[in-house]
Amino acid sequence: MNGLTMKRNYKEMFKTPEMLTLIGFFVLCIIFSVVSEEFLSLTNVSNIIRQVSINGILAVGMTFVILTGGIDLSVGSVMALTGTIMAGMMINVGLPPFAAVLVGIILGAVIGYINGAFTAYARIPAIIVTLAMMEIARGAALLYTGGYPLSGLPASYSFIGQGYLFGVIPMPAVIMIIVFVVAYIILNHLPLGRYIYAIGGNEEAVRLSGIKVKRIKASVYLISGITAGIAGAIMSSRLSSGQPMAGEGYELDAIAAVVLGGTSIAGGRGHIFGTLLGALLLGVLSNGLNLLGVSPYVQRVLKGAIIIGAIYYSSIRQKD
Amino acid sequence: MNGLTMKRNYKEMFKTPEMLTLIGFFVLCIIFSVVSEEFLSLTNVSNIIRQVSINGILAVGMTFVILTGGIDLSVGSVMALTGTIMAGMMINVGLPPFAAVLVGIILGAVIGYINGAFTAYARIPAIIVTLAMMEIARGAALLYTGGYPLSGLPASYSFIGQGYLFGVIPMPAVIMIIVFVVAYIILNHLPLGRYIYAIGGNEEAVRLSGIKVKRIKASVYLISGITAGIAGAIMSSRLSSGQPMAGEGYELDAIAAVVLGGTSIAGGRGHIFGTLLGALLLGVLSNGLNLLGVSPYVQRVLKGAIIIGAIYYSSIRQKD
Amino acid sequence: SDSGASNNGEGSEDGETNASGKQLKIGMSFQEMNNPYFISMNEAFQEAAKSVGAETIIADAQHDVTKQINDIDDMIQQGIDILIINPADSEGAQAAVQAAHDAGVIVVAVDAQAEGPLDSFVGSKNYDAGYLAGQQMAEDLGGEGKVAILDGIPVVPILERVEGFKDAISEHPGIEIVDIQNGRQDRAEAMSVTENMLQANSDLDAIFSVNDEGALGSLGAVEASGKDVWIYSVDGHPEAVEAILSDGPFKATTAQFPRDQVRVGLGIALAKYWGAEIVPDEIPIDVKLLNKENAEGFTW
Amino acid sequence: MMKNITKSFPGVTALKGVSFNIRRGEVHAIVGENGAGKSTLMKILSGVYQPTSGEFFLDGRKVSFKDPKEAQLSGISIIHQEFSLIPYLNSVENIYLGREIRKANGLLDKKKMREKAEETLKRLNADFDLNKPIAHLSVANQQFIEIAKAISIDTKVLIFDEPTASLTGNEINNLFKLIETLKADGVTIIYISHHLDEIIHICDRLTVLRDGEYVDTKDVAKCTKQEIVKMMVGREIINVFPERPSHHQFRNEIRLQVKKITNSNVSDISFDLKKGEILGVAGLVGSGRTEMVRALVGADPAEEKEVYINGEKATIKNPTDALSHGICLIPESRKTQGLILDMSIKKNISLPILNELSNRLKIINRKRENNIVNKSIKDLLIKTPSSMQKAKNLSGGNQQKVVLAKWINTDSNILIFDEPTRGIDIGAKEEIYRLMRDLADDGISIIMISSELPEVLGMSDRVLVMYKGRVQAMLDGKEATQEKVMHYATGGVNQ
Ligand SMILES: Nc1ncnc2c1ncn2[C@@H]1O[C@H](COP(=O)(O)OP(=O)(O)OP(=O)(O)O)[C@@H](O)[C@H]1O
Ligand SMILES: Nc1ncnc2c1ncn2[C@@H]1O[C@H](COP(=O)(O)OP(=O)(O)OP(=O)(O)O)[C@@H](O)[C@H]1O
Ligand SMILES: [Mg+2]
Ligand SMILES: [Mg+2]
Repeated sequence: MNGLTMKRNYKEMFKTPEMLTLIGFFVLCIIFSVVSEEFLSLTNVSNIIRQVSINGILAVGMTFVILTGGIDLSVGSVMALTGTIMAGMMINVGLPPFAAVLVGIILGAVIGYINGAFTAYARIPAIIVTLAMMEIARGAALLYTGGYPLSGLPASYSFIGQGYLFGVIPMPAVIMIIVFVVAYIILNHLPLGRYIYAIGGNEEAVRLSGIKVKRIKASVYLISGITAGIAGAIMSSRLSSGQPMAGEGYELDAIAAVVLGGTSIAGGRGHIFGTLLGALLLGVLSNGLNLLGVSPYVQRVLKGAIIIGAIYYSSIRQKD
Repeated sequence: MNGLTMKRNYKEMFKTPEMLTLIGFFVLCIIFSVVSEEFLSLTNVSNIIRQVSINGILAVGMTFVILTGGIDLSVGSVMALTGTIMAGMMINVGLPPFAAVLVGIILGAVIGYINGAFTAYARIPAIIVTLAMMEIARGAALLYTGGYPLSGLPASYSFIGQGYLFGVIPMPAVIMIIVFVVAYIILNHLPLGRYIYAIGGNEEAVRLSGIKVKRIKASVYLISGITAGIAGAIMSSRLSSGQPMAGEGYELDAIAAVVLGGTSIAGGRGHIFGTLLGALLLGVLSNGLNLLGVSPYVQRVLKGAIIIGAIYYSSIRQKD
Repeated sequence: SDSGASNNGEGSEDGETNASGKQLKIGMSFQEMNNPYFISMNEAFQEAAKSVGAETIIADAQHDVTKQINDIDDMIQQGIDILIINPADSEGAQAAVQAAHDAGVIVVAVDAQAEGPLDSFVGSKNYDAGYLAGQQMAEDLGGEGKVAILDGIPVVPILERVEGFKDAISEHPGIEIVDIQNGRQDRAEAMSVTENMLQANSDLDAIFSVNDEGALGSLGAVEASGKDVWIYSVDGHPEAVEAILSDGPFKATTAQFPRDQVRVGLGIALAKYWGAEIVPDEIPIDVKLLNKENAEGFTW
Repeated sequence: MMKNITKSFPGVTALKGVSFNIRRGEVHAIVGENGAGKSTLMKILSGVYQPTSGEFFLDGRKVSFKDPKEAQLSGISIIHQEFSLIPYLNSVENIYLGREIRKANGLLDKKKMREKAEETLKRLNADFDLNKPIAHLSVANQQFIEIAKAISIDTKVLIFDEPTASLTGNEINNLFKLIETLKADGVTIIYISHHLDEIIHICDRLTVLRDGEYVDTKDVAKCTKQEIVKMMVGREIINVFPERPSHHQFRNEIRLQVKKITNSNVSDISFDLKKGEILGVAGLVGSGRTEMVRALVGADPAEEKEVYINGEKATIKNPTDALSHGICLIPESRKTQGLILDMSIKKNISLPILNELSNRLKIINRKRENNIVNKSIKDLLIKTPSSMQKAKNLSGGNQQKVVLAKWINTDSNILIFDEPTRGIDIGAKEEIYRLMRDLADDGISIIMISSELPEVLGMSDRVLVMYKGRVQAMLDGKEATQEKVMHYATGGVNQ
């Protein structure tokens, strides 16, 4: 009996959505490395990770939010706003990079908290609050910069987005990995993480357990604001400027990474490393299609079809 | 007792989300008509309704989808694709307008059904399926047109988007109202409508009631595809061309209209006329801000702030 | 239909080859590919590349400069020799230009300037484009009237056009700019925004749009309103030319020459590739005002 | 001690000035019909709701709780009637939700929590896989988690709101043993149940509520079951179970024949069902009764299944097919399977029959709908201010009645009831039993799954006993006894 249960668990593990994304990911990698010889080269792999990092970081915050059953559509705009503010702090105010980044991340946290407060305390649907915030943050970024990108960043600042650790690992990738590890600890080894999962599972029950549900719901948006701020730093450093129009549509990519990674859009279930996989899968997809020289229009069709096909294939496997 | 219940019900009706959007809507209208004398002029009112119509029609389909607890992110792209196909049918194939529109709407329905099939039968999260479809349809529209807008539509075609009924009511508004009335009848007087609400409330209970849940879930996406097709016809007629890039970001506007209209994003609760109100509110907002000559950047901030403020104000009223 | 999209080189045997004996590879990264302007640019690019037997790779940044950087990283990975970049943003593209340069790729920007170690830049005189349209408008209006600006996505070329236009208008104290709204260079958006502008300013005389897509949207709104409001713009879009010739509200547009920009750009890049040490840092391409008198027969 | 507690909800006053005392260390029962206000009162005591007016005292001190946590800190815990567990978390995570044990470095001490949870569950004699998300556990095991959650805190007052509604035999005995131990430890226990036998068995005193009003408090030892029932319902109920017809008018007409239903939970189930008979299905929790009927109606897949209706082979792949063959399943969990909580009672009841209520144009005939719904509300004595009330605002028992109404209106001739009286008061039970018997007398065939043996014995024409997913025995209703059924249900073979 016990042996049977064990076997089932093992088999079931193989059928978790993350696992399926993992399979999809490897299948894609194998295909691409067969048809394109550059694909598995060291520089290309480091390219992919670097390309994935911004979406990956945004997707971490999004995972927290989605686990509670919420959504954050403002991440792209908040990233742009924090990025331009960081640039402005360095260029116009003369703050050193470190301080400027801090200001930007704090701003991201504050905006996130505002999202959270309206969602959790005022009980306005997250989708409305963050859609409104998406417009507000975008407008603020445009107002702050007058529409022009802010350029003239100190040379040292480029390290965050363009530098390498030990000369090989791109800094954005390093930052992304740190963010994932911190998220992993929060979600799996701290009570906060438990509560986040629990709220997505049955909010009323969590409330009955005497946990301050509203505070936790607010906090996930705050976390998402922080990750948007971190992404803003990488973005502004990579682009050597504060771009008020950066990040349009990134919210959908981040959501795609989270859901591809197996997190239930209704909340309560999911895994942060699934999100990493989801982001990598999306990154490999566009990188591979680019390397194969597929036409941009066809790429869009293929990208959509491959995502849907991969998930469909996984879901069939899941059934049998 | 009975009198008391009546009174209470009456009071409660006043606190439904639709009602609150209605209040918000009137408050906005009053403010704008005080500060801008053009606001209430006949031509401006007809402008507003015309401007609202595309979003309103997309939001009708979105209401069906959201009521079942789903989401359709592909509406903007599908609108663009059907619009370009209609244009292509008239320009390259030489179909008469009526037939071309029919082809486009059928295409919309087919795409919607594909969304629905993957969501309902293959149980892939709607957000993933329709996000993928958003890319596929956009890519297809670009491929079909080669990136160029397709122009040279027959003059008679302009009636749908630019004409007037009885010389005063803009045709898009007429079409929108027809769509809303049909939707109202389906949702409130047909079993299908009940099932749609019920599925959003508790899918398992509906399934055990002997109702073909999957078929109904697929059908709401089909409906959303049809409304996207109708919107595509209006769009291509208004612009006298098939625009492959039309409708970017329209999915979010449609969702905003639905949720502002009081439909629960989790499904099961809402009202189609709430959606109409939501769309009108958004339309009045941008029209009014434009009339006041507010700077475009400030407009974005204000738009976000007003949406959030209106809903917040309503939700406070709802509590007391 | 002609997709105008990439094809992986025609592989002509006696084509241009690089040092290692491989075929010459040229990458071109577009800021967008949903506008006839860039599509004709791509056509000219493909033709020119084919005539030297080069393999081409193209990418569409969809207005997202981060995507553009990623696309270019991937091109470098594929071993391009020449990069023609049409930057989605001048500052933002810097990392890509730098990376390409570091990889020994010759980089030429077209249509919009890019920061970083460029080999050359070929672009329209955007300031002039706005200025010329403004001059024409002022002239048509007889130096008197109320006008509005239909702005677009805030990138340098667009901002320069607006600046040029404003400067031209400021030379005519009788003309007042009464409204600035953003049509996002999108036909549908521009149409709605124009409808509202016409409503807000019942005595409006003319509108300047930063590009023809926006202007064509405005045209629909103006025609529907039955008002006599004139439209001026920048680009030389085929539909705009048609509208100008039809003697409607669309009065003039300052034409750009996308095919020539890319031809000149590619030419400079090839010169560099063949060993030229001195090439011009910047080649401004003239723009040409098109009105009813001279628009006949114009095409990109 | 409670004084003048009143609680109003929109449209309903659930409690009207209730006052009584509970003594330290006693087991105090609260009884009353469905909707009498029992759960509401308990929710007030445990800080879930605030009273509209009135106050209460703990150990002589006036207390008021803003939220459940405050109540817990004062030593009052509750096991809710409707489970409050997190479906995707596992047992340990659920038990320690909100009271996680941490290591010195602030991280969760998963090992320690697991050990302590195992210890607690051992006290309950419960044994199952602690790593599974609780959504994958049976209802009974979920109940254990609820109890474990409450007793793992240091409590002075422990409230059980219908804890046995989803337990059977052994588990109930375990629970009673546990209550004895807790009582010995000086814990005060408030116990709500519709099973008067249980109350007589373990409670010291009982308080009766009726329609939100306090009726009386009595020593259990000093009153009979009849007296309690009378206090609750306001009238005498002599015999809950309707008379079984001694000679069966349809005796030999076989309506349904089931052969070899097999899937992952049940194997090789075959039986037949006659016209106008009530077939009781007994078995321990987890014996696969629910799984069998779900597979039968196509709610779950079956690897093998042959169904004959009136001798003709029927293909049933999903509940829709089942309904079209006149078979319907009234599911065991009203909240997750039976009701659309956000919809009105009316729309819930009419859901399966909307097509019949529509005209040729598919438009729903509102008048017919109202008539049918109002009739059901009257027939089943559903306590509600109007048919427009949302299902979620009804008391548990009344929700169950709405579920029954929904299915009875479908005019099916094979009705499968899965735990039809779970959480229903004795007065309403009587109605439901009579209703079932009337249906049977009209020629409708009924399968009734129940974990209450008296119910199975009192109602069934025949009894099917299940054990580990198989049919263990088929007994004649009149010959079946408690002993016999339990013998088979625990795996015994022919005596
Ligand atoms: N949230 C609520 N909103 C409106 N009415 C409610 C709400 N909760 C309970 N009620 C009403 O209050 C009354 C008492 O309900 P309660 O749940 O306390 O009954 P109960 O005695 O526990 O019944 P049961 O034995 O069926 O569980 C019922 O009429 C019920 O419909
Ligand atoms: N959601 C589930 N996932 C996995 N296994 C389940 C699930 N639900 C039930 N089971 C298993 O199926 C078997 C029978 O289930 P169940 O306990 O529902 O039977 P039952 O006889 O109907 O009892 P009852 O209805 O009284 O709980 C058990 O072994 C149980 O563990
Ligand atoms: Mg109760
Ligand atoms: Mg069961």
